[in-house]
Amino acid sequence: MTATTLQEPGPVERARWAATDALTVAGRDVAHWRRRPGAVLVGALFPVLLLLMFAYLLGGGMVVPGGGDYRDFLVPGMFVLAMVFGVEATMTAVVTDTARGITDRFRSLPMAPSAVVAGRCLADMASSVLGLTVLVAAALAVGWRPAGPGSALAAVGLLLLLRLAFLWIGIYLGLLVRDPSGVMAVQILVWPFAFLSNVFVAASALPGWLATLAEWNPVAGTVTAVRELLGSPTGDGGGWATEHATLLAVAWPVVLTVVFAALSVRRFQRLSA
Amino acid sequence: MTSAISLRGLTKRYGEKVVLDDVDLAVGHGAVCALLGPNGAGKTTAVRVLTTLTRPDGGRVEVAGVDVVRHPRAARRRIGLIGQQPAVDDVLAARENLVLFARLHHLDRRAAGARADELLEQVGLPGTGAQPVAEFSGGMRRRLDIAAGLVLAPLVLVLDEPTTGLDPAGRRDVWDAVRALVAGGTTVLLTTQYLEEAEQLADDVCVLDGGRVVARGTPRELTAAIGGDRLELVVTDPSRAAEAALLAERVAAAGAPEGADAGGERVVVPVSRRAGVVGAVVRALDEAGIAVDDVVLRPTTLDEAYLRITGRDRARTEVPA
Amino acid sequence: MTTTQAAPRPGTTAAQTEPAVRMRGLLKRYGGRAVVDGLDLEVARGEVFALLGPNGAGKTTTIEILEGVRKRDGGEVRVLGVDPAVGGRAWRARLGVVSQGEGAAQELSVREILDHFAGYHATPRPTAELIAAVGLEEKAGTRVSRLSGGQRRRLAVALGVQGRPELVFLDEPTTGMDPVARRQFWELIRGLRADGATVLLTTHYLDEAAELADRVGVVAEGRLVDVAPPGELGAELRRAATVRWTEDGAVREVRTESPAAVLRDLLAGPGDVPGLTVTRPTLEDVYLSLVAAASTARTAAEGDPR
Amino acid sequence: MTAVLPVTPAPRPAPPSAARIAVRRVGLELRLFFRERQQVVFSFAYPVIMLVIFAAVLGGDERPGDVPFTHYFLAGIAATGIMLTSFQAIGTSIATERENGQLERLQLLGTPPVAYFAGKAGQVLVTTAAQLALLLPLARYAYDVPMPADLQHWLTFGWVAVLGALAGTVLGVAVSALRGSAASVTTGISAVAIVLQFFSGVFFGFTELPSWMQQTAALLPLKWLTQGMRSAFLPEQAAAFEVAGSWEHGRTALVLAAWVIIGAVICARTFRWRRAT
Repeated sequence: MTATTLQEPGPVERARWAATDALTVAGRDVAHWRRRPGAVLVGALFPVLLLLMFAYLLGGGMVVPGGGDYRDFLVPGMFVLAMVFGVEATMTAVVTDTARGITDRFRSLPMAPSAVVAGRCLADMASSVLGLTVLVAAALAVGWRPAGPGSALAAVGLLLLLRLAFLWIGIYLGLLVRDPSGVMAVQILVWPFAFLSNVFVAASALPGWLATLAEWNPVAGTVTAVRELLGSPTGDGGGWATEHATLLAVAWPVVLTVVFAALSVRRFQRLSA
Repeated sequence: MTSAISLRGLTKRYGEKVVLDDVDLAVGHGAVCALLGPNGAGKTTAVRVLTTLTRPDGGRVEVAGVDVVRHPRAARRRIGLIGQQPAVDDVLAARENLVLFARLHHLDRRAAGARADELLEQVGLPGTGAQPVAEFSGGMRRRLDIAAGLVLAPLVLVLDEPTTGLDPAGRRDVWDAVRALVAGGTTVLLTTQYLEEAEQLADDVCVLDGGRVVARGTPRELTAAIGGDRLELVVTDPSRAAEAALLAERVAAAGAPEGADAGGERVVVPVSRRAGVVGAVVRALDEAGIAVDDVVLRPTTLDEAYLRITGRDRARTEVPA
Repeated sequence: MTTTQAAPRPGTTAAQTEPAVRMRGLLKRYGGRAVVDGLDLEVARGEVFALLGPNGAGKTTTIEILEGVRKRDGGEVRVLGVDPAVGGRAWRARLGVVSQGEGAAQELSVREILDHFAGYHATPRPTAELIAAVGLEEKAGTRVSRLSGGQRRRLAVALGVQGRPELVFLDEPTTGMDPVARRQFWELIRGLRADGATVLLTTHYLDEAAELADRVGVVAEGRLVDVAPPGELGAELRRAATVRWTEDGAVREVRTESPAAVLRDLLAGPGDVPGLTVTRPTLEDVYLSLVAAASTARTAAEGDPR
Repeated sequence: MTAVLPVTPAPRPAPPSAARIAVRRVGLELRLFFRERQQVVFSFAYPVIMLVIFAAVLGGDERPGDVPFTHYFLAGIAATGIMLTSFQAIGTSIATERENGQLERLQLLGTPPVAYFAGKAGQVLVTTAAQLALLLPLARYAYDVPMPADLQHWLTFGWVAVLGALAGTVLGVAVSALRGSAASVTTGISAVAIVLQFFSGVFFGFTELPSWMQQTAALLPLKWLTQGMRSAFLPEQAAAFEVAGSWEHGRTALVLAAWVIIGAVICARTFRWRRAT
């Protein structure tokens, strides 16, 4: 017998391999972008189109409670919405890999099991950063101006944290639905979800229980906090949720990530049933 | 000394349906075991359990002494899998796929590239490395998938119908690759519908039917259990086949001849003893003036044994009119 | 076997007596590369013809051109007397096809699918009969998504012969089938043949070709390199037989074109000759050398060092 | 074994007509549709959810001509629902069926494309009817939205819905020919649908849109479908607040019919049974 005594790697080496494997898996997505640039382009330009549409569509008629320009109010909301759209990109990738047997192939390899997910995270976060850059450029082009650079960086941090949460939601839903019509449903249902938040309209402008719902919408904290950090009008008249926007902007994504990561792990194990 | 692969009391249910029912199997280090059985007998499920893709409902499954349920990661480090459906990335080029999988086996960049080129050559895909897999035909995809499973010589290689859809040359390439791995100490479990493949490669054969092991042994043992040897001869003049069969039967004397085949000139006769039978038959035919093209004394083929074991040798249903 | 062609009866027209498939100089290119490169082939009515060849030799492309679902770049083709490029529904109704996928909705059961597609044919075979013929009785109520690979192939075969076709195209029909199902399939083909149908199949299993086919054609590098009844393919390659026996513990071997004479000499003595065999190259040996020769010829012609 | 039957078979009966196959296809399509629970729930629940949410968010608003928001919006959401069950559902399902080889089988059987499309159209009409039958009572009883006033308005509702569903179906067939995997075609189709909804005055009063959007939308079918729906649900005087100051029934019929024809031509030109190679 020649090579039967396999040494179990130590914790340091394991961590190193986990990182390398994740990079390798993410590199695969990057190679996809190179071969199919059209998909990347459409993904990045769709939020820009929406921004232009809403800026001109609602720009004139909307009054922001507490004063301020609607366009300045809208732009941070669109940043958040772009992060939410990421759920569908992640989902499509997961559905496709599972259908083609790639997921099973990865599962049978001696690579770090965390790397499949970590690689997905890296790739999707990278594409979101790219998309966000394009969107910011578009926002600057229509006349929006952020406040200081330090707080802008913090805003980006909060946005990416939210993207992470939606990434996990995407992984879970991708494992759940397994076909394109499921992706379509999620893609469309994002809209009512967004309208029930403060992305387009200030929560305080909504009637009674709806205002509460919009304030506590998982993205609402991020929207308000990003508006504050970027010096945009928040349009919100107070209330616990608004006052603790930054706390919510951190807490919601963390809770969502934990919940959906746990659900995904369970779902993943169910694949083995 | 433990076995390289050991299944004990393996049981798996999907809802009410029992797919694997108390399956025991042991494969020694460096051996090749072929898992045979009709479509839907549970072969793929057994493969999935062994490769940690599916959890069993009962029993113990060990690979190189590692429990696959309790230590799936450690088990995966010892297993290579080539599944039934090609699992390669369509968007990437063929070589990019292999480099990706080589990198995930922790080869460095240079070694991964070199290994990818070697593998493309080995599975008969040289010069196609830059082509996106989306443009590949079914057979080419299959070859690439096999290459992806051979990146590193694993301790235990599991192949689920590896040559399905491959042409005869491709089949030989795969057999050569498997033999080379076995020579290097790898243990192999393969499922196949192609019994010649089992005869070519396997030291041991295990037949599953309805989720149970219905027969096990070396190909030789299985065929011997079904009944002795066969004398096969091809006569030059097909019109004298029947006469030759009668003569051979009288000389070999172990039951009625199994008749002529589609071409009409091949005669198969069961024989009771090996010694001298070829000579005796040839002499008898020669005296009768019947010229012979081929004469082979061969054991019962695995095909014949298999059909008998799964009890379906008479499964010839009526033909739709 | 029925190799004798039925004489044309009075009143039959030329269209009815011409071969089921006839092609001359068939040409198909993908991106400048000729996949089918001047293929000539004729399949007689009532014949079972097996097309052999390596993966990527252009077999599937050829069959798809014959089925009228792919355009050709050159050559003359007639299928049942009609150019497949312009074949209409009535023509198509006379064909049966088993392609490489089953192409049925995953959410339907085997019986539902067969019942549904029965409605596309004028005189379909009864569903129950089809299910029995391919051995799917136990799976009749099972949805396609829950069938194994081999069971899906059986469904594909059932769909292919549902319309009582005159000419059946089978592209690797038994891939993934277990040996029992394969034999069952062979019976089905023999039944079709007995009904007078013409069968053109591709396969990688040479025992299958030998078992079923009246003639086999070997395609390599987009051309037909040989065509003959399975027993006569590569006649000159087969002529030499090998006589083997054991003498003083060593294996002796003689290659000869007249094994009978060698045998007579060997058996002249009183004792037994241990380990005596006479073998000729198998169909697979012949096939492999034909294909290798074709690819060598091609590379030599192109001056490619590989 | 000998061939006892004649090599030359008796003349065959003609294959079943396109119409008979179309009827079979409708049955099959419906059975498949209702077998996918996810899709059923989504198709029927989506317009309802949208109505509930938008009524809640913007319920207090009024649209041009003092029309309460829910009244105005019901027309829009009915139009969106029709687009969902026709354009989006058809585009997605054909791309998927092509990808997994179901269309290849139909081609090999010599299925007339018309029969296949008719099957899709039949399924769309039935599911659209079911969807509206769920939406309208909800709007009527939960939100007090008035239903079409008389038989004539119901007839208007009927022909607008049928024409819209047909246009959606043929355009769905047309876009399914786009290159790419089924998943990416799906993503593209719903992105188009979303933009279309905003341009066409589904969510906002059409006259409130910037004029370039109005002009773009006037070329597209959803705007006319939505406007036609408004003409069925809203009182006569609301017509004064349309762009043209009237319901423009003639033009609505013309544009929708034109799209049916344009879509049919595109289908005839681009429809493929197989994936491009």
